[in-house]
Amino acid sequence: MSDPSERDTATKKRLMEIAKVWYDQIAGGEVPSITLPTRTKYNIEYDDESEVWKYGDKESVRNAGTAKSATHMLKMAYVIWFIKTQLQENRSSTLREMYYISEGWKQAKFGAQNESNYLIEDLEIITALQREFFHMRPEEDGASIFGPIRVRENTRRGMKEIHCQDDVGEAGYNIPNNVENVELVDHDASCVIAIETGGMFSRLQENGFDEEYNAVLLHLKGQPARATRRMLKRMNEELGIPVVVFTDGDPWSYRIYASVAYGSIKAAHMSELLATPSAQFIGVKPSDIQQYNLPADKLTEQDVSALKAELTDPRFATDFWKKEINLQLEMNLKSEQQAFASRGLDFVTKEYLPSMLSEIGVLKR
Amino acid sequence: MSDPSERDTATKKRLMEIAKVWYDQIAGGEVPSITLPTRTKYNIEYDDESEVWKYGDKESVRNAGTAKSATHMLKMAYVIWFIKTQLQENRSSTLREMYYISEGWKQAKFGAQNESNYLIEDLEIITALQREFFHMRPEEDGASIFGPIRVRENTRRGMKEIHCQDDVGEAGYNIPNNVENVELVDHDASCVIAIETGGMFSRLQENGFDEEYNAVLLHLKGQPARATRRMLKRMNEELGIPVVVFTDGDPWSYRIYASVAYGSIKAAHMSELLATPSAQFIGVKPSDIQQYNLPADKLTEQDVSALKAELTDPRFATDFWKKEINLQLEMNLKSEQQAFASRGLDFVTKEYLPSMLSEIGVLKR
Amino acid sequence: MVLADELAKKQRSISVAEFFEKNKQMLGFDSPTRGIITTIKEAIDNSLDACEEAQVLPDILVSVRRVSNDVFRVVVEDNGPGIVPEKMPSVFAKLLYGSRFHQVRQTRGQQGIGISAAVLYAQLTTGKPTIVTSRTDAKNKAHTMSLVIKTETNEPEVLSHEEVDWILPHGTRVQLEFKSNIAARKKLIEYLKYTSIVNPHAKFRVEIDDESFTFERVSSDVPPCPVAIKPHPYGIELGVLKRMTAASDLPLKEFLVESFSKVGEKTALEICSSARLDPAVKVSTLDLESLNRLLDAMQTTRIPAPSASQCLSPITDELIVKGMEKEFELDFIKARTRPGNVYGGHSFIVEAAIGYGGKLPPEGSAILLRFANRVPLLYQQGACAITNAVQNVNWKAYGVSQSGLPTGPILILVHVAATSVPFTSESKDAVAAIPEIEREITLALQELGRDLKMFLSRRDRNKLQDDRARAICSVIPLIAAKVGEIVELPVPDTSLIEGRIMRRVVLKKSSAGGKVMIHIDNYTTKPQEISLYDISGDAAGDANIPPSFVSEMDGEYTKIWKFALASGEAFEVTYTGLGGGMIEMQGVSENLKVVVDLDV
Amino acid sequence: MVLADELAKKQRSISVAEFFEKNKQMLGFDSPTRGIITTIKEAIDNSLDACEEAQVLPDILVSVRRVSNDVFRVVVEDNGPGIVPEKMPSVFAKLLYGSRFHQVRQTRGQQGIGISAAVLYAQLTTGKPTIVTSRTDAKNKAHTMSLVIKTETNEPEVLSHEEVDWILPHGTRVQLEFKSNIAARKKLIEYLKYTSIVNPHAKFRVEIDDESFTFERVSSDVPPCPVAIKPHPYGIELGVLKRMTAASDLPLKEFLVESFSKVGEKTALEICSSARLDPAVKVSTLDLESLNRLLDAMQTTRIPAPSASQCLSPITDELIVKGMEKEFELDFIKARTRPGNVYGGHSFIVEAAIGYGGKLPPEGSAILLRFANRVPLLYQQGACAITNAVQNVNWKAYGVSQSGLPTGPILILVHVAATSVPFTSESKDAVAAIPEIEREITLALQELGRDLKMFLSRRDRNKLQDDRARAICSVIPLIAAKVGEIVELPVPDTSLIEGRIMRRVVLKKSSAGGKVMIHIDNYTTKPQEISLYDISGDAAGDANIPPSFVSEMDGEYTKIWKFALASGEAFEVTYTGLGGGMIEMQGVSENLKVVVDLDV
Repeated sequence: MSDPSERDTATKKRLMEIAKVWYDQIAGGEVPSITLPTRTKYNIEYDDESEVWKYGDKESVRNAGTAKSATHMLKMAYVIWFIKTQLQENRSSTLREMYYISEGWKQAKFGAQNESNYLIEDLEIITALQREFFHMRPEEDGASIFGPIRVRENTRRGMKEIHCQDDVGEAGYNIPNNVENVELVDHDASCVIAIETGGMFSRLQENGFDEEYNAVLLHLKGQPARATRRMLKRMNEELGIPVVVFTDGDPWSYRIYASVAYGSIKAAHMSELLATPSAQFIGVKPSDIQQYNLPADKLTEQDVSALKAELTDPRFATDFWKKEINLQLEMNLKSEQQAFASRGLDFVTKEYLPSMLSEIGVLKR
Repeated sequence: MSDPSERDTATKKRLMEIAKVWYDQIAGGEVPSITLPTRTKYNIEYDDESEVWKYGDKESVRNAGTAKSATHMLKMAYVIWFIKTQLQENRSSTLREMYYISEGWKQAKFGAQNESNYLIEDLEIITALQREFFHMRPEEDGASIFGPIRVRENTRRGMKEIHCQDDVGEAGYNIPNNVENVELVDHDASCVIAIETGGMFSRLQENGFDEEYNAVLLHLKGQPARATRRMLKRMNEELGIPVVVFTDGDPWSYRIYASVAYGSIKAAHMSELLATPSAQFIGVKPSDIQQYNLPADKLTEQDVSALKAELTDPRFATDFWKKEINLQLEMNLKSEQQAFASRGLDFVTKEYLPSMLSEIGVLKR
Repeated sequence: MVLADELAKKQRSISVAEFFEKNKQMLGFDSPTRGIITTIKEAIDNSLDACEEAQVLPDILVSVRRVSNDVFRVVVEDNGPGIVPEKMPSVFAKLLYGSRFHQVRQTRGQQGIGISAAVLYAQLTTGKPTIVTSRTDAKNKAHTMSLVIKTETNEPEVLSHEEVDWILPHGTRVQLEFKSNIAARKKLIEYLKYTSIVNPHAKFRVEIDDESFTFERVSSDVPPCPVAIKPHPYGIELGVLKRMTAASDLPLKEFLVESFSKVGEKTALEICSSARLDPAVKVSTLDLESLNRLLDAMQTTRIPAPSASQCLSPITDELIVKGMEKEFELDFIKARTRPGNVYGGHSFIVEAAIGYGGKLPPEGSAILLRFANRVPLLYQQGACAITNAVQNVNWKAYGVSQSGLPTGPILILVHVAATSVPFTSESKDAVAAIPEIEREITLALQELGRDLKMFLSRRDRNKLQDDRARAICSVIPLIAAKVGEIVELPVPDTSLIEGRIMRRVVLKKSSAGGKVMIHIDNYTTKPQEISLYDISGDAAGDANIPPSFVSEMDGEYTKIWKFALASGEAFEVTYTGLGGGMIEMQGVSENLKVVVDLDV
Repeated sequence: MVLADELAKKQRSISVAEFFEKNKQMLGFDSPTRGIITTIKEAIDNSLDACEEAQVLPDILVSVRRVSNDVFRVVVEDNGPGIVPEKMPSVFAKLLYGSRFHQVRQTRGQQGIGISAAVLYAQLTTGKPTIVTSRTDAKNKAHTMSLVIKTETNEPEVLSHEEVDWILPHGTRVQLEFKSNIAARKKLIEYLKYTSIVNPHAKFRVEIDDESFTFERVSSDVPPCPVAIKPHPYGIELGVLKRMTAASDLPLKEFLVESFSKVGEKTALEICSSARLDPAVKVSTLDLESLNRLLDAMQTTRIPAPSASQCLSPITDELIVKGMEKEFELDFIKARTRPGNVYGGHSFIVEAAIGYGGKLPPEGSAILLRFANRVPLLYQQGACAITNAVQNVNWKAYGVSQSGLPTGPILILVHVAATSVPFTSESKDAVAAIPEIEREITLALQELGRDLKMFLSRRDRNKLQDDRARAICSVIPLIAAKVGEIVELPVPDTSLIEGRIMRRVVLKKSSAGGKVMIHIDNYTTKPQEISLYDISGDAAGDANIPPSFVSEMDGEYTKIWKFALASGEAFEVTYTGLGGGMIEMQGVSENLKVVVDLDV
């Protein structure tokens, strides 16, 4: 569905179907209702086919029998109506804008920002469509890409073709917030390295790692935005480029990896679109801290409880993670990516990454 | 000094001069010492000539007479030596990398990350040179630019010429972390609008504000990075494009404006390079909240004390700011940029901005 | 060594009055403020106890008047049985003199020390004697005495004594003067208010300087006077047992049956056999070794708890509720009197009550009223076992938030009645931490907590039903309208839903385009007689159904329609107007009524 | 009314023994654990007081032995003056009997109630009499009696009495048995340790079951026995004044001079004139009105404070320090005895001490030792005015962190000595909040705080100087080396700086490339005699200056060079080796010495 107008028509149809169900319920003398999967950590399951974590079978029915849930459904009706109008007029807006627009919706006015966010997520689940299809723009930008890949972006100012090494500055190509408008044209890449920190992104660039190994460097900018994860997924799926993730060595960074590889709990309904199950974690591993004697900090209380929570998270239930997390709890240490600098500025590009990438079979030199 | 090698030679010379002073002091039987301006809010002054706020006359002398300050000077000597080497080998690094490299410096090892940050700032002040000249890369990326301006960036992969409307995707051109490598080629712009939030940046883009008014849109991404401020300064100074700042209507956003227009206290020594004194604030003003009846939140305790602190900040000592801040304290309300959406998605581009820009004389239609 | 002889010369007896003169903080006279409260409390305790013994409805006057800068005159007068003249000096001017010390039953005063301590305190600070008037009978005149305590000997001294005429046929009046300050005023009123709650049969007239007010009685039944009982075997210590046996000429079995409560022949024999003692042995001949065995046997043999009903005088839950209703406005109120129980051989009963809502402060910690033997405890709340027990209840289980004490609009009353209340000190401010007592308090509060929870959840359920009605009648039509717009079809009719779900009478008022519409559906299964009140600025002159009645005042029109509506029928009136104002429907019971003002 | 007569029949006196038998918590016998501590404390108080009166160095034996499951036998034996046989029964077996109640002077026991209460408690729980042995003189035999209290009358009963031989020439031994448990052990040892700190002239031998140990005396001077003084006018209450005047046949002026301390002729006349009373009037004739005026005048006329020196027995700062040193290891210790002061007419003196560092726990709240009249206060720390005063001092001003109490390795001792210590209850656990006393405690602690601050800042200053030396001698050479590298010139010589700035003897040791170098510069203005100790694995056989002395042990070589170094001269020795080990220089005073080991 890369033709925007076709996509919009289909989306509008899906939304009107929901409204029609309610219409019929009301006309038939029934209190309108809607069924949604339960959205907690205890209701995500591994889907063998797509290899991602999705919501399981637990469902909750919401009906208009109380003032609270009736009002919730009223708000949903307004949102559907708002999106329908937006699609018809070919406009888009951010969640925050919708929140402010609801000022005029009387009883359907949102009480708080996260209420409108949650509602859009519900609609994503019900329609099985991404919010981008609703013309809802995220606030956050996507990440930057630097490497041997060419894209064609369908912008409001026409089609732009950009090579992410030759046609961009040192800061790279910015992933737009709607990745569906980007076509992946061709590439010459051996792998995509998704990097947590800007410092390491620049280090690899400065050391010419992208040229030497034909690697696409991608700066995640912390917990990756939806657009970033979708882009990684598409590069992996459409172009078949292996994806590896390179982060700091602490529990929060492992969650970054998990959200790239397995999907997040909050967006489990989007896992098929956003998760890249084949993405591999290449460090910093707790065993690296030990092996390379990296400068390290003590774990904080929050770190320890985050690590312990990960031990019970189904997404980390592998031998690799169990071993590494337990090792880290035992050492009581964490290290940043850039701690490799203590062994020299070239260590990471000359030794660590080549050996890691060979070990997992991404590099065959 | 846009020739890199020429720039590096001059920088090296400045650094060696500092070392030479200490060398001579020691050889002459004197405890080595160095003089620095005091770096607090009470020692910044308005410089009439450059129209920016800079450090005043208050100075403090640091000498090696105590273990603490002797160690500090030792660290400075190591940093100078490190930069000198870096310049000679044409390498660069981040502050964080330098912090980890200091692991091998024995007594001169940094105790904490912010110690190395502070030391680099000291060196900037002493040498009157930006850290970019030392080949020290910031961690944070610069902002994105979208609009009728053409730049030429001297990248490690050669010279790239980029038009920030035609040659980029919807996310725009990413300012690299060393703006000194960017040449501003030509433009067709009436003004630069520096915008706090991504949502508003996209709104202006979607509504075609850049095309209709030949405006360069710049997404500040919160408190602007040095590269962003330097870029604004250069667009204003070299190309003569007026700069306006468009933020949320709360005390923290006014500080964003102040750091663009007047320089920050932390980097007052760089004000001449980073501040754009002619930059004008176009909203959200407290009086806008009143005039347009914008959806608003109550001020928190932190907001109130930040506003009160601004009333005593020399950078806000103008009639305009006094009136607006006092009004805000009286109303006890704050609004976000996107609150304009409550008056329709086009209100901000069709009414608010054109009228504001005409009022301050940037638009002459 | 000469020294020992020398020292011996200095040694002498110390009178108990001297002792307490020097240690007045032990009796609650540590500060002038505190002193005045303690004095009034001791006097009222005596009055109430006496009235109870005489089975008279207490009518007590309390008067506090400033006579000079820092000197206050306190008068407490009752209509009790009075005191015979011969006993007046000792009762008021001798410490450790009284009638209740050796009895096993619930009384307010116990130690024979309270009122005499007040007399001692008065003469110490002002030098003034205490003036006592008492009359025992309408046939006799009243006697007035002016009394002081001879501190060195703890003996009363009568400074004057005369017979006088008195308006009361019987009663006692005590007047003391001492140094104090009026900082005590608030605490004093609090004390009287609380005393009146747990003594609902008593009336208090209060005069403080120029102000006077009354705490009325809400019950006209004098509580039965607790009867003294024999000690229970579990509460005896060896020293006491030794004394009792030495003074008795009975054989062991008879001694046990006669001297202790709840010991019958069978139990007595069981004790004897367990102690390996001959039931026929004269107890006065038992040696220490045998007494030790006897005590052991007495305390390990199963003996029923002493019967609380005789020796204790609980307020009863009914009267606690009355007392609390009198002094507080509450939405919920419930009291419990627990069955009698024992600690260390002393009988006790715990009573508790919980009040909720009303005019209680909606936030902050609960108000806690502590009582022991019908006397309010005003000081040292933190050190008291009652407070402790209240804090240890898991109030959250009853839907009440908690931070130490429960929080919210809650009032908790706890009364511990006992033949001997275990105070932490003789100033009687706090109950000591006896596990048995704490357990009973906890149980009482848990029972009440369950009632409170029921009340709260019923209240919530009512809210819920209202909420449901509101949802269906006001939100669903909006959903219907919006959904219609989305699917581009006419707005679906929602009355079917309302009818099916609601089974109520639903009134909807709306106004648009200068027209006001009032629509009423009777979804109930029965016909309803309805009076519809519509008060607004609209005259409704053009109403399609003219009102049964219209009146106007200051531009506000009250329009009333009266009509019957059969089950399933609807009523609808429209008129030209701007709407607003107030709408109400009468004749339909509250729980069947839904009023939806769509303009709001 | 018949009832009053009936009630009157029940009224009778209550013996003080009965009262306290029922209210034992008031005297500190509320639990079996507590009871054993209270008993030993009361016995030791009596022994110490008696020894003081007799000016004997106390030698006290405390023994606690379990005789059966829950029965303990406690013995306290002293070498005091003994008690004459006639007085023994009353002293031990009659409550409120003693020699010190009416005296105005500092004593440990005061009320004549403590040891008899222990006897009462013992006979109540075990039925056993208390056995007392006492001997007053080597010429007489000792007397042993077996005593109980007749509770109903508070009179002693002597069960047996015989003369016995005893090893001690004079002294008293008391043996009691009661039910308890050994949970008290830790608290008991704590009590004895603290008692020994504030009674440094006393020796305690302790036997607890099979363990025995001794707290030795550190002073051989018996503190002078406080002398009783007359009451001070400021401490009199009206009731007492009334009693005194009634009993006197003196004229007013003489009465004032004779009866009160610090009242001379002049002051007496001043009082009379202020009270508008004739100095010649017989005081027994004064009416209440006049007495009120007199009291007012006595308390508003300026009268010097009572002299504390006679009637009080402070420990003195010197002995407090000795006592604390004996029981704790400390880096800093200082004590202060404040001048005497008065509250409500009672003399008192505050003493305080602060200990710092040593083996005290480095973190957490300060350890607070509270004493009243040389008796440790072990319970209710939170309720005590001493605690309050300590918390109200701003310790941060003295460089000590604080959270309520000061925190860190701090020990605070406060001793309040008074003719009458205002306890919050008769169990004597806490001092009441008297502003005058709190102020004195605050002042004492502030004085000590200043000393502590001085100690801490001197310690910090030493640290600072060391720091400066270290900077110059170890960091500047590194800066020099790095700067040389940057400017690409030879490393500049730093000895000029060292010489100019330092004026010290600087030793530097470094090793590189298998060579060890030790370099010493005398930058002082005087010649120095130096012994250089170098202990390492190197034999230094090839040293350019051979050591004056070498010894070897387990492969470690101790090399000593002895030499004189004139002002401005340098010494340098090099040898082949790996360095490491330890380097030290003697003969140079600490504050002129800088040792820099560049290998570390």
